Amino acid sequence: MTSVAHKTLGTHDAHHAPMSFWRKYIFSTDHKIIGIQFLFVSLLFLLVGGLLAMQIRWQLGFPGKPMPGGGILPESMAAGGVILPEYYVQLVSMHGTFMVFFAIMPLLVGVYANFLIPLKLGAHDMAFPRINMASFWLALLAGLIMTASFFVPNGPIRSGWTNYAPLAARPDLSGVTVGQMLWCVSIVVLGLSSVMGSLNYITTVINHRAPGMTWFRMPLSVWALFITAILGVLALPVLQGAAIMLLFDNVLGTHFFDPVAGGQALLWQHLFWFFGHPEVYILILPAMGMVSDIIANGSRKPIFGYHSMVFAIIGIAFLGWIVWGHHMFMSGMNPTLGSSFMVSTLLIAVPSAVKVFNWLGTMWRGNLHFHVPMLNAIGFVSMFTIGGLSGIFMAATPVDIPIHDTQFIVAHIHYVLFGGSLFALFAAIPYWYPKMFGRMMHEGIGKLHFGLTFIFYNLTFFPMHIIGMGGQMRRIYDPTIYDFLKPQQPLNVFISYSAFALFTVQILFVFNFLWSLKFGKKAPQNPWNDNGMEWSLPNPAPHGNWERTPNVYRGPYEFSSPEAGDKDFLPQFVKLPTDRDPVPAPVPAGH
Amino acid sequence: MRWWLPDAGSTFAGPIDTMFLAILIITGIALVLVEVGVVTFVIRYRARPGRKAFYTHGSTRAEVIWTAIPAVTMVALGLVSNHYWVLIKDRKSVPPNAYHIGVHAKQFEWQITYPGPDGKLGTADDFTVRNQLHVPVNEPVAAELSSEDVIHSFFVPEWRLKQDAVPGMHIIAWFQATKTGEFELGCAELCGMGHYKMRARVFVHTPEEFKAWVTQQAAGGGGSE
Amino acid sequence: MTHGTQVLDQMRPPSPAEPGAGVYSNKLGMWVFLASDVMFFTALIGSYIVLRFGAPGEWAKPGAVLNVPLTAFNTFLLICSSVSMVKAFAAIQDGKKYFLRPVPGKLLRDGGLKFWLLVTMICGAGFVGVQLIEYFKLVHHGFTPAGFREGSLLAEHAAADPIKYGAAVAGLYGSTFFTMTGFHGFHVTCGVISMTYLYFTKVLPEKYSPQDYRGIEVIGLYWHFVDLVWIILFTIVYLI
Amino acid sequence: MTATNSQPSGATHKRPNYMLIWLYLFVLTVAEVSLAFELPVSRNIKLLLLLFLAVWKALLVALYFMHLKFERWRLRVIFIVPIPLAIILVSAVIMEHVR
Ligand code: HEA
Ligand code: HEA
Ligand code: CUA
Ligand SMILES: [Cu+2]
Repeated sequence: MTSVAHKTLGTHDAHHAPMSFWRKYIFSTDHKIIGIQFLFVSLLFLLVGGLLAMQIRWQLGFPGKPMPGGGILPESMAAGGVILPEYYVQLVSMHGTFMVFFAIMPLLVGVYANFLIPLKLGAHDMAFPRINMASFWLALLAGLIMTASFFVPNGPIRSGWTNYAPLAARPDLSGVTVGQMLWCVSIVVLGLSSVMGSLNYITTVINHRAPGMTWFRMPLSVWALFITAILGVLALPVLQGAAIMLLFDNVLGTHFFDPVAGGQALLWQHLFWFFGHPEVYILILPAMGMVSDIIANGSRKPIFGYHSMVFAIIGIAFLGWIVWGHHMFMSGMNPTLGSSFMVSTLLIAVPSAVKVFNWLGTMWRGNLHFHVPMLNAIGFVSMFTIGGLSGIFMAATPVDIPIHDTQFIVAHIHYVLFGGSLFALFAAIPYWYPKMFGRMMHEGIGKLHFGLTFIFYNLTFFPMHIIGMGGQMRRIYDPTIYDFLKPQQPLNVFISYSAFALFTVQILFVFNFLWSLKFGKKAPQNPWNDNGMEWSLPNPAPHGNWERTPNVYRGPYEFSSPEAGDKDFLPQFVKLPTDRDPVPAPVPAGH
Repeated sequence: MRWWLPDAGSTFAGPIDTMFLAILIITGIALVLVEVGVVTFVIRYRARPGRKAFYTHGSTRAEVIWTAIPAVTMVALGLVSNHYWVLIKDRKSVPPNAYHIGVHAKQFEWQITYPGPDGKLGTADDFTVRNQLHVPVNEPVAAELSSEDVIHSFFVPEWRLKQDAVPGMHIIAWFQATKTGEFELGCAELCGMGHYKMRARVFVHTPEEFKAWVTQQAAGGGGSE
Repeated sequence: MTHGTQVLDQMRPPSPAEPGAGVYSNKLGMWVFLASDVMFFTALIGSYIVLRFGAPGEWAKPGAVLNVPLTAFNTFLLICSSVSMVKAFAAIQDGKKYFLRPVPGKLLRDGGLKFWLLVTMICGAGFVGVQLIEYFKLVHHGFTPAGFREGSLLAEHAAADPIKYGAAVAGLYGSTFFTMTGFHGFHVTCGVISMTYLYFTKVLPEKYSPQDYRGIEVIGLYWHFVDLVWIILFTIVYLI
Repeated sequence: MTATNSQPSGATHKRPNYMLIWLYLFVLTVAEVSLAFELPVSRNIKLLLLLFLAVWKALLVALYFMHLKFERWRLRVIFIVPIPLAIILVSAVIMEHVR
């Protein structure tokens, strides 16, 4: 019966006038193409971020030794291949900036919000396709501006991805001139792009759901992306405002963050983290959403506690607004304030617990199929938990005292961002690959990539907890000058080797990704036997998605439903004899 | 090679390390629960021909349980943490009898000012030492942190003490060393390219030694370094 | 948002959907954008409040540095533009696409969309113009984003009467004043530009009707919001 | 609620007298400006009065010109949501200075 549904719903792009290559693939307003554009660009930035990380690891593992291939770097960065202190700080700063703003954020939001929201809601496209296109080009522009800062005099920022003032506000103190301005400009442009994208997603989710796609029939991925968009629309303007003030401090001689003239150093931190913490949830919520879909699919079982999963997302997003101070416990912030921030931060463990245990509940008594997305999704659950739990140490203010700004934090960062967001992406990319390119990624290589990544990832980042407890600070060029850090240098070396291995095995992914574009095996219409609306379309989905706006008959997780008969899944678009067609809502007036 | 926090060197180390251990246990339990769950399910419920998954949309009872337990633990943890937090960081907690020293941070060095024989800061007999922190053991010391240029952070791992020095702010961080000997003071907040080498040596003396040192320094002997 | 307006027309007829916000997408999108703009101004205005609250000295007395009467007039201009904008919206709702039309028995002619939108554009442009003049005057007198310029007229005044001119915090004063009013002015400029664009592409060709007045309502929302922000700014920057 | 959907927003209610609102705004502005200059009232009272007037004016614009008074709650919340966030941010940061 499903196949019948497929035939009737699938469209062949017949009535669409053939478009030129440029209109179709470059200046496209089709949400799917825009998503794919985002995919390629941000994967490239992910690669850049990774390359920067490798140099960081070289320096931390083998301080003062000339870096292989470091000769190609200009003397101002690496004298005779030996990384210079200022360049090291720039590496760290740009690594964080690229990974957060230009790799993970666009990968999760730019790619999958764009690609999935209309497909999973049964909409023809985004509410504002052109704003959507603008959003992509602005993001690319921002990325290029940020990259450019490597090639200007004095190079890119030297104040960490957090750009704490007054260091970042005073060129005479940081030694960075143009680079700092470019950072601010790039972030303002990126913010604009994100706001454009986000208001698009919000409007689409609210106004463009196909008949029958009620709020509580939306897949968790869409819920997560929707809430993420709300965070984005409200958080990024704050960063923009802050970045603009920082820019003016640098170029106009204003004094927002410069205490010498009455400005306030902590103001920057408050503004940055008021954006920053919602930002980190922007980086995890979509991952959680897509993982929920994939785990349900892999377990052939409805998601455990759908409603509480939705409310957990909302709860995390809400709490995310009142915890930013946990980054400032040691900053001299009013200690009473610290106490309240600690409590709110700890409370985030509660909705997170709901999510983690509900994922377990979903796998419980399931019929687990370990396709590559499922493997990575399971990796996500187990690794994000570690990252989240290490967050509890830092959330407890007294314990944060010794570990703040040490490698322990760095470990946390990577357990949530790599073990969380990136594993979710390694799950999502092969999962929706057929929908994007009409071909499957290679299963064997995928599994190998997962296994090796999982191992080397843990070997790389877990020891960071220990050297962090040992007291190794973040962003230091050469740990070995401290006597109390010398003994643990061997561990640093070990981490570095693991990191190089980790980077190397990513080649498997790159190869698999690129090779499958041409030679991957053709994808059947519904390769994962999934319930989502997108699988009612041929692969790749045609421009405009559906011929007729489809109807939605049930929730997204009806796996192994008794109604499904011999099959173990029951798609949202399949009409059973017992189903009645939903009534479309009347068109709002005004146009 | 140490696998734990550095050896305790101040009165803060006790409670903080205990808290650390407590959280390690709590989170450890949570972690084991999750990971064991994952592994067992992966093995037990792997797809086998002819099996069908158990069709359920969840169980409110289970969810209430795993919402309530973390909630309770976290609130409890918050209360305990807050007790020590106030003890360590709150302004009112600085012992009245504390020995006040001035710690002035600038790119990329620590300038430590001692009250001199009269025991009062801001008087004529104060003297300043570069990148050397001398304190008496078992005596509360209050470091009055200030910064010349950018944000730095006063960090002595053995004392479990970290506090940013922020330009334009006057922050007091107090502590009481419990172990004599030589330690290191590091800067824990990125403050520029020299951040990594912004390091000072820390000497914890017996009271007598310390007095001797102070008088000798005040007499102009040694000066800085 | 003019983008959105054209785009929807190209899309298939508004996709029959679940009851959403109950308003068409452009309007919803604009409201979401305004919400995000609130956060943008929160960053600027919030910083101003915090900086002023924790400032080492007293702010300059109202009117000491800034020209309040001139700005009051400017405020008046913006309020008028808001009214004319809402009149324009009312006009198109009633299908009055014309410029002016005599009403029998009344000496005032009845304004239509073309008239009221033009009035709005003129008032808006006027606001920007006045603000530019104000900026030039201020900078000329020595009030810059960095504070009072060395050896300028204001610097001398400040030296003579530090309290009245808030000499101690002149730097913060300049920073916050120019940033906040500047970005508000930028918003106004964008509004005027997009209105002009609409005026020639949609209003003069009489594309709008009581059935489709999206562009007008959406730009109107934006415009009123900008006015609203100014009302707050005028009070806290010039009068307090 | 689907029923009300069909009616054009703005046509469901009888239109407010915009010119009257304009008059309000004008008068309030005049009041504000006159308040700003030297008056025998204490600075804090003045401050409160000014803020009160400003909020009043802002509300007039939002409710009548932006038609929030006549919209559904579904739409109103969008504009209301950021306000508590703004308050949280500012009040928390201010805490730095009240000790
Ligand atoms: C994806 C990104 C992401 C995510 C999801 C998180 C999630 C959390 N983070 Fe993290 N964080 C970062 C990214 C992220 N963080 C980054 C990048 C930094 C560094 C910024 C910088 O300085 O450069 C940082 C820094 C950071 C700090 C500042 C540390 C410091 O500088 O001193 C703190 C302190 O509280 C913190 C806490 C938390 C907490 C409590 C969570 C919680 O949301 C975690 C909740 C999850 C769980 C708790 C696990 C699952 C729950 C269970 C298994 C139930 C059982 C659990 C219990 C009963 C405890 N984070
Ligand atoms: C998502 C975010 C993310 C990711 C993925 C990573 C990945 C890595 N990070 Fe990073 N890191 C941060 C976010 C991230 N980091 C942040 C925010 C900071 C703080 C910055 C600051 O202090 O200011 C930080 C800081 C940081 C430090 C601390 C520096 C210091 O404080 O002195 C270190 C040190 O080891 C480090 C190492 C690494 C390593 C070895 C990896 C490795 O995992 C990298 C492995 C390689 C890849 C993941 C790329 C593989 C490429 C592809 C898969 C692309 C495929 C391309 C195509 C198909 C075309 N990182
Ligand atoms: Cu001083 Cu880092
Ligand atoms: Cu955080």
